[in-house]
Amino acid sequence: MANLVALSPCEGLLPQTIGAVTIAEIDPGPVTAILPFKGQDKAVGEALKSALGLGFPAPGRSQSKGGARAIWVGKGEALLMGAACPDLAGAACVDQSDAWCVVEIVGDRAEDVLARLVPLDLRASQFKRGHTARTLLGRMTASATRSGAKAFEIMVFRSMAETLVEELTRAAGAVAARG
Amino acid sequence: MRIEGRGLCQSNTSVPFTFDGERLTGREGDTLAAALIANDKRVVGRSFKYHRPRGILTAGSEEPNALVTIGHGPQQDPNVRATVQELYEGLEARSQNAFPSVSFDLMAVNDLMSPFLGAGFYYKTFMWPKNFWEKLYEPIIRRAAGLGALSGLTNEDTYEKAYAFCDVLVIGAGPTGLMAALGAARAGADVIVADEDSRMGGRLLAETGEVDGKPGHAWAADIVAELATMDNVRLMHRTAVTGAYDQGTYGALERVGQHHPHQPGKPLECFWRIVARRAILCAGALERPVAFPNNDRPGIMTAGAVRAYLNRWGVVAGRKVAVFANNDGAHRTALDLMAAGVDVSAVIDSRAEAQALGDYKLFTGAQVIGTKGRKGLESLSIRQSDRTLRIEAECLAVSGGWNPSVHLACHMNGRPEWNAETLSFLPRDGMVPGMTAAGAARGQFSTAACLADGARVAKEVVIELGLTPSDTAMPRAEDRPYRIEELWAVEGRGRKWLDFQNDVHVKDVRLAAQENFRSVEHMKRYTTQGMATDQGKNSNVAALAVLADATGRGIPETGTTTFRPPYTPVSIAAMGAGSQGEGFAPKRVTTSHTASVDRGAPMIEAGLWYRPSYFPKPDERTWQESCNREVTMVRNAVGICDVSTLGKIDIQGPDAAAFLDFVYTNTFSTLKVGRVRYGLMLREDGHVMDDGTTARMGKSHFVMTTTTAAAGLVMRHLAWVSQALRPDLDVVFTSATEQWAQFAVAGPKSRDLLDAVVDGGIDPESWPFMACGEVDVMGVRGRLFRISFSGEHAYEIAVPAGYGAALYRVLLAQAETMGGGAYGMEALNVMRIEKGHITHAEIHGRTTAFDIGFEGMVSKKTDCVGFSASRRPGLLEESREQLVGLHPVDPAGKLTAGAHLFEDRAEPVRTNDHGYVTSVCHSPTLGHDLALGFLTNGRARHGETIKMVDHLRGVTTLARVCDPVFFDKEGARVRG
Amino acid sequence: MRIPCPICGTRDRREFTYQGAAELLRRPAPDAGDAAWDDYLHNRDNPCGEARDLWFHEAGCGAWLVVERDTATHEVMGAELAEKVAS
Amino acid sequence: MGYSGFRVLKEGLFGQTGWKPVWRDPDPKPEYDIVIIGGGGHGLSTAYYLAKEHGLTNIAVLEKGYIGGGNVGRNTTIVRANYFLPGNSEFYSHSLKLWEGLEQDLNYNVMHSQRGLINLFHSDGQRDAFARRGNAMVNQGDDAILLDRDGVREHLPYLDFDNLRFPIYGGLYHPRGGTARHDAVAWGYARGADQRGVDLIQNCEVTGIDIHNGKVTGVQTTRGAIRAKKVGIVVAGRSGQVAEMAGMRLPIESHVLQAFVTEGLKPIIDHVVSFGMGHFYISQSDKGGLVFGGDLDFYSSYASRGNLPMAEHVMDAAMTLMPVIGKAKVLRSWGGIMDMTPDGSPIIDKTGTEGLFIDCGWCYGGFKAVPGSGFSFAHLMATGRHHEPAARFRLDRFRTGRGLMDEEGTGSQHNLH
Repeated sequence: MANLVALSPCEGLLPQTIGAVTIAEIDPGPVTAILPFKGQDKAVGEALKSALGLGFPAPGRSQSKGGARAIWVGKGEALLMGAACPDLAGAACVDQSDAWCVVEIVGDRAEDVLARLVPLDLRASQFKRGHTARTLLGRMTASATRSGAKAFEIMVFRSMAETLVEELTRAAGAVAARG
Repeated sequence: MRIEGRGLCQSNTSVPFTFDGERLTGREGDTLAAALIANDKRVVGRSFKYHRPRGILTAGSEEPNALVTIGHGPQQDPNVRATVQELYEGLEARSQNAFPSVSFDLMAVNDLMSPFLGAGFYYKTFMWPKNFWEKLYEPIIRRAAGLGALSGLTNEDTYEKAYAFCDVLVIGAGPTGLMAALGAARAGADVIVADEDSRMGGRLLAETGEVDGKPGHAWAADIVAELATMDNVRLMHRTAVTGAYDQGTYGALERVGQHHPHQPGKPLECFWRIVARRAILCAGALERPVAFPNNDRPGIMTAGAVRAYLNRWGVVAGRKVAVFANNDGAHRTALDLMAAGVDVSAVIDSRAEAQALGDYKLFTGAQVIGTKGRKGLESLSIRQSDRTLRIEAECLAVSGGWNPSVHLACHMNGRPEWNAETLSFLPRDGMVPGMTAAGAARGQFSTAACLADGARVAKEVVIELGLTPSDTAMPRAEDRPYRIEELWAVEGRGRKWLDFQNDVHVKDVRLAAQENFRSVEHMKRYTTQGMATDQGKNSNVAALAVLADATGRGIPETGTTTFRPPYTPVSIAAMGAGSQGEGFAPKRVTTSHTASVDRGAPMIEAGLWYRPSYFPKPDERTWQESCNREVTMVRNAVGICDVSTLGKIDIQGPDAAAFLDFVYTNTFSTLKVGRVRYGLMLREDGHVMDDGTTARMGKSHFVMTTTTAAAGLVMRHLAWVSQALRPDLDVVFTSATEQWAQFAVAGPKSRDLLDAVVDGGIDPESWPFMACGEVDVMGVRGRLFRISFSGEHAYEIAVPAGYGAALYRVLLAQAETMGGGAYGMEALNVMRIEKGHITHAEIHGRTTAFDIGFEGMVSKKTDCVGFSASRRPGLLEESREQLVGLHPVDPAGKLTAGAHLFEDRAEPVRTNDHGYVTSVCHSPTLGHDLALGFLTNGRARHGETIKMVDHLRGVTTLARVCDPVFFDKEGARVRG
Repeated sequence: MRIPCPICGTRDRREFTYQGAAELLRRPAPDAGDAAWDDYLHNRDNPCGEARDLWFHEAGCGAWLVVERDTATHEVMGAELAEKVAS
Repeated sequence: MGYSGFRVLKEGLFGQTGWKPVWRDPDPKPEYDIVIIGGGGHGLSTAYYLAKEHGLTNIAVLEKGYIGGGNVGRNTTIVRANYFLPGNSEFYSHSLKLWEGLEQDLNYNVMHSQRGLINLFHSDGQRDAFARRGNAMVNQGDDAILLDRDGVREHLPYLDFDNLRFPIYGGLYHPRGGTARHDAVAWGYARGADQRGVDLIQNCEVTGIDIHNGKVTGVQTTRGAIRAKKVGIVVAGRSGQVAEMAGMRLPIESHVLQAFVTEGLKPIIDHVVSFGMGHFYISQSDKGGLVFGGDLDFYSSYASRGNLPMAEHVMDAAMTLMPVIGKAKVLRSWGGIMDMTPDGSPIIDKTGTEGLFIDCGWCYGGFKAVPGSGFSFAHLMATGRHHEPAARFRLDRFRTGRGLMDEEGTGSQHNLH
């Protein structure tokens, strides 16, 4: 019997370029939620470090090493992306590879576009490369990470991929229409 | 009338526009008001109550009279201030609240009736006959009331909302604001300058005085240019800060696309939420009129507006102009007009000691006591000591002094303070935390004082922000003292308007006082003073002064009214931008969505999710036919249903089992690995919160399922329990809802179907009822749960969501080869009712475990969330309404959800009410309607015949009370 | 209103869900009696002025907070993790 | 002085000089039979009905600010009787009947306008819940009509039927629902009470409640001590503070509810429309302003001003339901302080102190209750017995769990509404 074929959350919706921004879907590779048990934060961080060269990220921060990234996503929880999760005895490790819709928004007006949707100061002086936040995007809970001087990575739950694309394109369209 | 050579914009570009259908031309840079004045249009609106002809009073957003409708069709925009609307080519403006036209308005008959229509007259009449209010009086009043009209068409324009952040928000870019912005910006602060005008400069654009040796407007332009080059400064033109909210949050409305012809896709407006560490209120001041007889004629304007129209736009509203004032500043109007060659017929100053500043005819100690000219001022009568004179004038520039724009400072309930020197209310410190007023907004009325105050406050603010202030040289400017004497209402007969739009006179305020509406709030509410679109900006202080006089109190004792957001009106479309149509809430779709839509399934909302209602076949005409077929299909073969919307929470940790024991009424620590158990969750108030199954995947690993509706609520609840009630437990959890695409495979052939799909097949011994575990599905690691909501032998199979669409198609294809197929929410609902399974129709927030017959799951506990409250006597009484099944005595009888239950012979009234029906279906399996409902003491009444009455749908049916499980009570099928 | 989340920093009120007085942290024993439970579940000081109440950073880090706040002025004095207060 | 069209004409001819004060401004006497704390809608109507129905006139209403300055003067003016749980159902039904004769009773035009109220529903489940509600209304003797989508379209053609995120399935139509002029209700009751001899005392804040041997004896005020045989607390928005003076701790949290009004517009919305999915309700005042509101701001507060996120949410709901009003401009927003009880239903009861009574917990539904609450509270204070339609509004229902009235089904615990 044939194997099942996977679809990405934004299949057929992206990429799009609107005015001075481009919105594209990113394949995050394997994604694992890591939630250390009581008193295990340090041990889990060390285990991650020795396996992948990156630690358990502090609140509001992300780390990357090679293709692997660790993004803080909440109290006591980080997502390991782009690498298989090593054996971590001190943490719950939950596969979330298919749970998130991940897009990158890049361009001169990327900050302006997100300023229409995110109630958070994302200006480069306040929200630097590697900074990440759990916040709202429109009416969705989201994760926002600065991935470059003019680039942000946005994640929402998979089922809302279409709404995410609608929100971003509408905001980008309004920004572009101002000229 | 246009004055050649005057005005800041000297471009000769003429701009064609229409007013009430008449083709006119204005000049680039004009507001609609300026262009109307240039075209000698005097009557531009009608007042609200008496439909008096009205002209233009002001040159700003506070305008009460010159409200017009712009555009037509879906773009029609009512109640636009002509004083704010910028002119553009093709602008289409219409007057409003007049029939048949603004110059001849039949409703002006109200003006003749005005002796009878005093303040509050309507409270005293229109009471007889009793039913005539809705039928006769109110419709007439409603038609007469209102200003402009909405188009009645759905909005087609784009609006947007946005956030901005800064260290310092400077509100208003007049001399004060520009100096404040410069000071803050040069010190390195992130600055936002928001100004409601299209051009920054404030009064500097309207006055002729010099700053630093150059015209004030030129100095302003230089500063704006410097600010524009700074990276840490953001200039927001056409942006009115509308509200001050907590912790330095401000609302602001930007006019983005209203000053040029319509550009599709470009927002008309943007509503900003600006978060500022500090704000400097440099909103300036508003000039106030004086109440004198017939002071509402077209051509009577505030003196500052006359200067603004002359100096900024090069227009004057009459060939002869008079000035009436109680302060020095207004005299400048005469000087500016004379310099422009306009005939100034007189300056009337109420102060006996007033001095002329130039060569004009000055009447000191004089007052205007009457005006003539119904559709435009022709002349005025003035009284000086005991003589009365008539003075020719087509325009009267009036100044009763200036009111600092303290509105934003009052948005947090702070009250401003009366200042006897400036005869105005000034903001107090700290009314809005983090906001400091400067310049005219705190009663500094000379240009030099404003400049200095802006610089001073900026310095204070940057020091507080930990920055080093830069030295900024103080520009030179006029520094005349502000000399004023009280003059609110001229003595004598005649109607003296205070609130122009709402037609509130001095006499109305006095009547309010006479009738003992002495509190300023009572006066306002009784007379409607201050409730018009200017929210009292032009009338509050004078009305307060009149009330103070009428009640024998001083102004400070009389009080102030409260200013509330917004400062200027904000369109609903701007503040609700992005929500029109489907934008109101996110859409959540499952991985089978496209396949369901392809099969013609109507998708219905389930919370934020969309789920298929039923899957129609070509020959089926009603949903009921499709539903019946789907039920029969599942009961006889196999059906597939996407259940991914149910919440899935992955719970792990050494104390995971203890945690579940605490959040559920029943026990999970005894559950074996590889098994699933139904659980009931209570709120702490002892009522049912949610239910669902939880699977034990490992010793310290559980997967909890919630209902679709309660998934978010349960997640919040678990966080609450683990962080606040039981921080001692070592447990972590995260939502896994979105990771998995999960499908119910239900029916006698479900095992056969899965046998073909699951790698290695389904071994019946390993997969008894309520088993769970990992499986490989066509090469993909997934999960299998042997659980059933339909009462059939059934499974739920889950794969990572990326594979969901593919698996759904595989399952359907396989099912179709076995006489099965897809089923939707309708069939799912029928089957769960047949089995007596509850949903949120039954656990609707008011039911207890006792009510639904699950009391045994609670009573054995020693503690869990909701345990103690559920023991309250009132929640355990037999007289409570208890879950029962109902079926019609006559199999053809119809049951309806929402109907109420009565004893057979009882009259269907409240006092006889015994319960109600929650869920109803037609059961194709049993061949008649079924219902679940709640009946007083219902469990003891199985077998009883009761009457179901649905008044709304006109249905009365006799039904028999029974156990809620209608089908396969023993559960043979589910275990089979 | 803006709430200083100890984990995320100061955030807009719209990221939070409110849950009432912090006395909910003092859950009585199951056998504490109906008066204690009635008080816990229903009766409130409901202060006009300084209050301690519970907020959930739902669209943020997922932490339950105890926020010190003034109900008359909306001044926010501080916030701490409910977990710390409770344990 | 009686009000009539004739009188209005006569005064018009004579320059309005004959109008007398609508109420007196008496100084407080040292002693009254009954002191009502709170000169809002409920307090004034209580005093009115004590005088009218029970012949008790040695009464003072003590108001710390001005008459009608609380929630009766800052609401969205909706009057309805569309509750369904026993207790609420009969109470609001009785209150609506009082509304229906109020102008004639008070000789004051409160502009009660029964223009009809339509609650929209957006799913089969909501339809069933509204059917249950509507049937309960008819059981009670009130009016309710279940409209399908086309029925709603007939009444409210301007709604967005095509693109709405939560499509309209139908509505529950309550023809006798409507609005009234809020201030006039306070003034009408105040005038009626004053004419019957009740002393309305403004700018008189109660600072203490005197209790001796478990019995109330009077109150302390900013205008001196006043003795009283009975005291009624009717101070929505301050109930907790005043009850504390009597040593009580109430099942109440105070929350802000915002409301909004737009600039005047020609008639477009003829009914009261309620959009449950978005917590939004709207009507158009006789002056032409769209008057609308939404949900609580959702945190305890006494600041009587609203926050921006909820204001935006209300506008969001307006734009999804009726984008036809997008270009209406909001002129003013304001906030009232709501006494929120755990189950969302009110309290009219005796207290543990003899002679001390309390009427509170009206949540966000107090305006329409003004006549009924005053009537029932007056009955309780005058006779010592609960008035039948309000007999279930007991304080002890939370402790016993008997007769909880959680209309919204969100829980009988705070902050779930």
